[in-house]
Amino acid sequence: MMGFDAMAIFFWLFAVVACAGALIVVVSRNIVRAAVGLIVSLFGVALLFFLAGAEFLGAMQLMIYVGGTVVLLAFGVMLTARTLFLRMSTTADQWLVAILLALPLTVILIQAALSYSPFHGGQPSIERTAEKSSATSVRPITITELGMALLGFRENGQNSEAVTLFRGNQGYLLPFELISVHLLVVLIGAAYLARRGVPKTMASSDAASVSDLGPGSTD
Amino acid sequence: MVRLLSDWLTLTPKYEWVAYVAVGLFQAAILLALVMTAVAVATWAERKIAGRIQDRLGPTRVGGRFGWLQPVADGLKLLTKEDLIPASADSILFRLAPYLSFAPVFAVFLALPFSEGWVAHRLNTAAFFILAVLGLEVFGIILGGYASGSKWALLGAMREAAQVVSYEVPLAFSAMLPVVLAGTLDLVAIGEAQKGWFWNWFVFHDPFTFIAFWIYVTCAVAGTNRAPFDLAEAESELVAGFHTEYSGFRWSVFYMGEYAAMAAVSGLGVVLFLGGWNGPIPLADWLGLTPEAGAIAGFVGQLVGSINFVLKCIIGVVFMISLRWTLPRPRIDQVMSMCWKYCFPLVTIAFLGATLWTLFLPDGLLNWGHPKAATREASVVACFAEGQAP
Amino acid sequence: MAEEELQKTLMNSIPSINPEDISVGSESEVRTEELLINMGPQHPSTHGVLRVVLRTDGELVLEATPHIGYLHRCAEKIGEHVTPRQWIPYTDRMDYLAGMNMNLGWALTVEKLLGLQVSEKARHLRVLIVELGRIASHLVAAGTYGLDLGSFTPFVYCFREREKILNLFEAVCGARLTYSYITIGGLMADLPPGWLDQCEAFLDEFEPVVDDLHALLSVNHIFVKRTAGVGVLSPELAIAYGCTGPVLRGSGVDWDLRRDGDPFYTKMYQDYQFEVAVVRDGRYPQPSPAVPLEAVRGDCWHRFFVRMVEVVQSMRLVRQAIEKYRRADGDIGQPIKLNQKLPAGEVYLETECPKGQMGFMIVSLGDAIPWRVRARSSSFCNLSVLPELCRGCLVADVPAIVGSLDIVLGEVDR
Amino acid sequence: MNIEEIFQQLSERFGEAVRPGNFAALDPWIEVNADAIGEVCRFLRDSPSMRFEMLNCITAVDYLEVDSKKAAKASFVPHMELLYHLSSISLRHRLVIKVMLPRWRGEVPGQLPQVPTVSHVWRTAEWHEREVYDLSGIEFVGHPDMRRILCPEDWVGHPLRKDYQMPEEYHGIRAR
Amino acid sequence: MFSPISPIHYLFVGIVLFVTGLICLVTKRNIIAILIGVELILNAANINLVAFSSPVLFTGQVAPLRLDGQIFALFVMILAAAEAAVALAIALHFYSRFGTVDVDRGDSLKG
Repeated sequence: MMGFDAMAIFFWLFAVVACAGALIVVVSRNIVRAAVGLIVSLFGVALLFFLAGAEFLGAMQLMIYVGGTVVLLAFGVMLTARTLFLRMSTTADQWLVAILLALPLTVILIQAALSYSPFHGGQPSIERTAEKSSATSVRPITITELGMALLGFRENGQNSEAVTLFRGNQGYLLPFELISVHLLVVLIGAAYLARRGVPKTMASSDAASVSDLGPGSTD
Repeated sequence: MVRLLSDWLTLTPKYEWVAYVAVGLFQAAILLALVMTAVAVATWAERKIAGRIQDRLGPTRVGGRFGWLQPVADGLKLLTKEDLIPASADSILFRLAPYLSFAPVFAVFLALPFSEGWVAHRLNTAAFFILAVLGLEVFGIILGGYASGSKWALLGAMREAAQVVSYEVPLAFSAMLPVVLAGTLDLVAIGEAQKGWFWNWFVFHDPFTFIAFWIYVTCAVAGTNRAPFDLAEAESELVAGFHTEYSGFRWSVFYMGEYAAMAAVSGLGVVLFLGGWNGPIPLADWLGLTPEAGAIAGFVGQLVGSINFVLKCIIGVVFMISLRWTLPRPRIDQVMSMCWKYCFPLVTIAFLGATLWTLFLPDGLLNWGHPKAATREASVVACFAEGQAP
Repeated sequence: MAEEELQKTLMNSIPSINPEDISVGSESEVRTEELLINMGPQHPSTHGVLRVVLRTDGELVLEATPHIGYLHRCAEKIGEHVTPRQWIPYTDRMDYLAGMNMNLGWALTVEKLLGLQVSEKARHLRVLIVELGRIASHLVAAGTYGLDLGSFTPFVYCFREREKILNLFEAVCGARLTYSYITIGGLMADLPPGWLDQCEAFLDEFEPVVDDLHALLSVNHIFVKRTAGVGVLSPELAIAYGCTGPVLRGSGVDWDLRRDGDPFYTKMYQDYQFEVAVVRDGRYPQPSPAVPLEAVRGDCWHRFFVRMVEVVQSMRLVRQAIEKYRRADGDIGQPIKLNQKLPAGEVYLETECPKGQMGFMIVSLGDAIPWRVRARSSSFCNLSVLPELCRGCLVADVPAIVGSLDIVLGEVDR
Repeated sequence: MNIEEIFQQLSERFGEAVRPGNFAALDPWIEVNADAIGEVCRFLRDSPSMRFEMLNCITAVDYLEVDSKKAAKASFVPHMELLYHLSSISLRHRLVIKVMLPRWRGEVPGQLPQVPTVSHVWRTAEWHEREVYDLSGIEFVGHPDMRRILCPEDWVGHPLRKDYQMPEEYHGIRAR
Repeated sequence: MFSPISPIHYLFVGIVLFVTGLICLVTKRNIIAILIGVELILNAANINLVAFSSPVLFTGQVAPLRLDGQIFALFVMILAAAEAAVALAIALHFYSRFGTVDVDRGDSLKG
């Protein structure tokens, strides 16, 4: 068996975690187990991000996805579970459709991936890990950089030797603002949608919002 | 460290991953031992302090008249207990849940600096990472409550989800204040920024940080669902909340998770607000216990620093414990309204205030004339041009 | 699954909740599923084997149905087979937290039938003992109430003080829970020497503890938030449901049998000074902290606070009783013969017990064994108001309300 | 106001339905016809001169001498009495009302005697009447939910009746 | 092919996630499950973005999407969170209307 360098061993570890989670999602018939699978998968992806030197993104992934989104999902499951442990049945024809869709797609994707030339060969990555700290060429992307970019400053990414600041259209000020507005709208919209149709007899409104946390039924 | 090990083992570059793994495991082992000790001491302290608050003696039998070995006895009891899985439970998730809730808390200590150089892995987004990982704990609890197949557990899980998810917001906000002041997410750098006298600690930086600190304390208690915010396991309402059906070892894992989380949040709070490993007076500098002064002196300095850190953490934990044995438990709607109506607006204001303060008066309230960079942008742009985090 | 089946069977025995409208009927307009929760008979905060079936919508309680009888011994039937003095131990086991008061109620009832008059000394001793018993009972109420609201420490403080009272009782009658001390025609024994000094010592060290309890509970912000405005019981409703004792006074009704009761009972308290613990124009008998603004008349806070005030008043009574007992001469009287013939007649007498008005009735046809005895339980009536109070509250409020009613299942089920 | 005046007013209002009981007894009482008890109680609660807001207790006494040779010289004919103890908080006075009932409706053993409920007058009567039904076996007509309260739903017999026989076993548990 | 790790390895992880997500979309009938599938697909995209922006995977030369990749990934996450919130709200609404979370049941277009 051929040797791994440190990065490889960890990559394969995390990759397996991510894919295993994804598989759990597909095969599990219990919705909550699917959610757990999603957690595992997303966690693996976060680890991959860390490995790829995108620490901020990794943490973001953990916080937004695993901490936020999936908890939201679990919430939804509990709110909408008629029986305590909801089971999802999948018919054969659905599987057929899935296969028909998935197989060609997989082939195409793999084809596309392999056709990306620069990776057939490449120097042994050990000096990469050695020089990672020192070399300016693989300077890690810092939060400062990201933050400045979001504020409309951004470095010229083409030649990493001469760092110069560009102001304006190359930055992400506008998308950033758009996103934040979008988030606000979503917040209001979601609150509007999810609010209870008939107001409860509860005195205080926040109590009513708490009373929305009704768990599964008794049948 | 990896270098040393691989040289010593004379590993070929190809197989250097062995060194990586070995070192990783080594560090993990140290951390785990540390966390477990912390948990054991915390449980002992909980019983002892509770006893003192209530005119009792607390444990006195096991291991001398102070009951030092009580945690061991507890652990043995829990291990030898039969642990049951209800017939109506989803057994796989039921087994999985406790570990899911403990593991993240353990991962927190990965990025927590015990002293200037003593941190398992120095992330440049450490603060953010810790907050993120702390948020994961809730999922294990939700899962446990849901998988138990008991209605009390389900209600407990619901409360937990609602409470923790909403308290994460003000918690993260208040934790962002020191980040803004120090201009970095790297906890080590944040700690260094609070060097010197105790008025350099961020809690004393300006009134806003002071407010934010107390909000952090509140939200930390709520986030680790400790009393008075232990609604998820409110024993007088929901029989035992999300761990109603748990017993024996699995239950104890939940328990460990709770105590480890206490230690973790107080550790984070110490680094963010209370100057981390820096003592109230710059003793180490006077005695010249710096790495420049040689390896031994450096080590001693580190040691002193970590002792500082641990002491502060203990203060935090003791505070949480004494809180638990003093206060009644608020109602769930009151807890939620407290989060959204008080903590969140307050911390937002504090955030804005502190930001403005650092813009116009970056040196904090109590140390004028302390030389610092001219303005924030300049420094940011400067270090940005150098290309690494300020 | 099994638990659901169990629920089904449990529910089917209750016409007031029929299983149909729970799962199906809610579907139309309510989003969250309604949930039937079985609170008790084994539950940390039902104060015994009480079972409350909650129909909840999430955290919101739509309906609470108490189910009692788990502790039913049919003491009344037993009373038809034993002589009055032999029945005294059974009264102990009704409100087992205030056995002395139970003894007194039964003893007075039979004495009224016999037309018996106890000596002055016995009378003062009875007041002394009974008021101590009231303090002990209210201490349990306050402590467990703190426990219901999630604060453990007051509970330990209360029981520490209660222990001292139990020690005093033990010194008097040898028992710590079921005393059978106050008996028909007097008391079983006179006080041991030095007892009064111990009692005074206890009172002196107990007074500051009351302030501690006020600080930990009555005026604690969270405590007020939890109790004020929760489970409000209007005076009309309280009277209609036959609620008595602290529950009635908590609703602001100025009614205390020690002052307004049957003359045969009230003359036990004549020439004693005490105030009825009820809120008059916004304030309670002093010394006591001010009523918080959030508190509504008749809510859990008031029900709790009335007990705290009564503790202070009882201490006043005990101090007076000690003085009067010291001054009184003569003996404490002789208990009637075990198989004393009773005159024919019926007597129903209510006394002010810690939980409320405990009524005993005896029907005699002229021989030693009564034809019928009856115990009117105060907790029984106080508990019957629970469904009214719990409608539309949160799950967390149910323990708060049950605790504020301060029921003892031994008395409810008899 | 004392018992005579109360009786005066009641007899003016209800005539024959109300009969003087024993005014000299320790607890003087007034006898009321079973079918009139509802209206009488409502009047007692509402009339400004009575104002009996509170129903303290409902008691059923079973008068039956099971021992045959004692029964010969018993001082009563077998019957049941229902006692209502009322008290007025506003006017600070008390009253005892008695209702005489046959032990069985139409003297048919097993047919529980029936009385109109007063649970619409005093809510507390709801539980008291359930208890009386449970233990003494008197049915209250118009009661919102007439179930056993202390004994289990499927218990046999009414314990406080003099001729009650404790069952040998209950769900396989030896009972005596 | 196991080592050294190049972006192409990341791409393959992305492929797996994408395909599984797609299958999840097609086979599951439960709104929440479908939501989960969508999350998987979004993550697959993120993996690619990060891979192409990673300075570690590209030694010597500069990563093609040096900064842009991470920023886009960031935006994707935020949008995903928002999408999850709205979708969940819709699911709850759907549930309150139809009493089920099976998307096939709710086939009436008018609200």
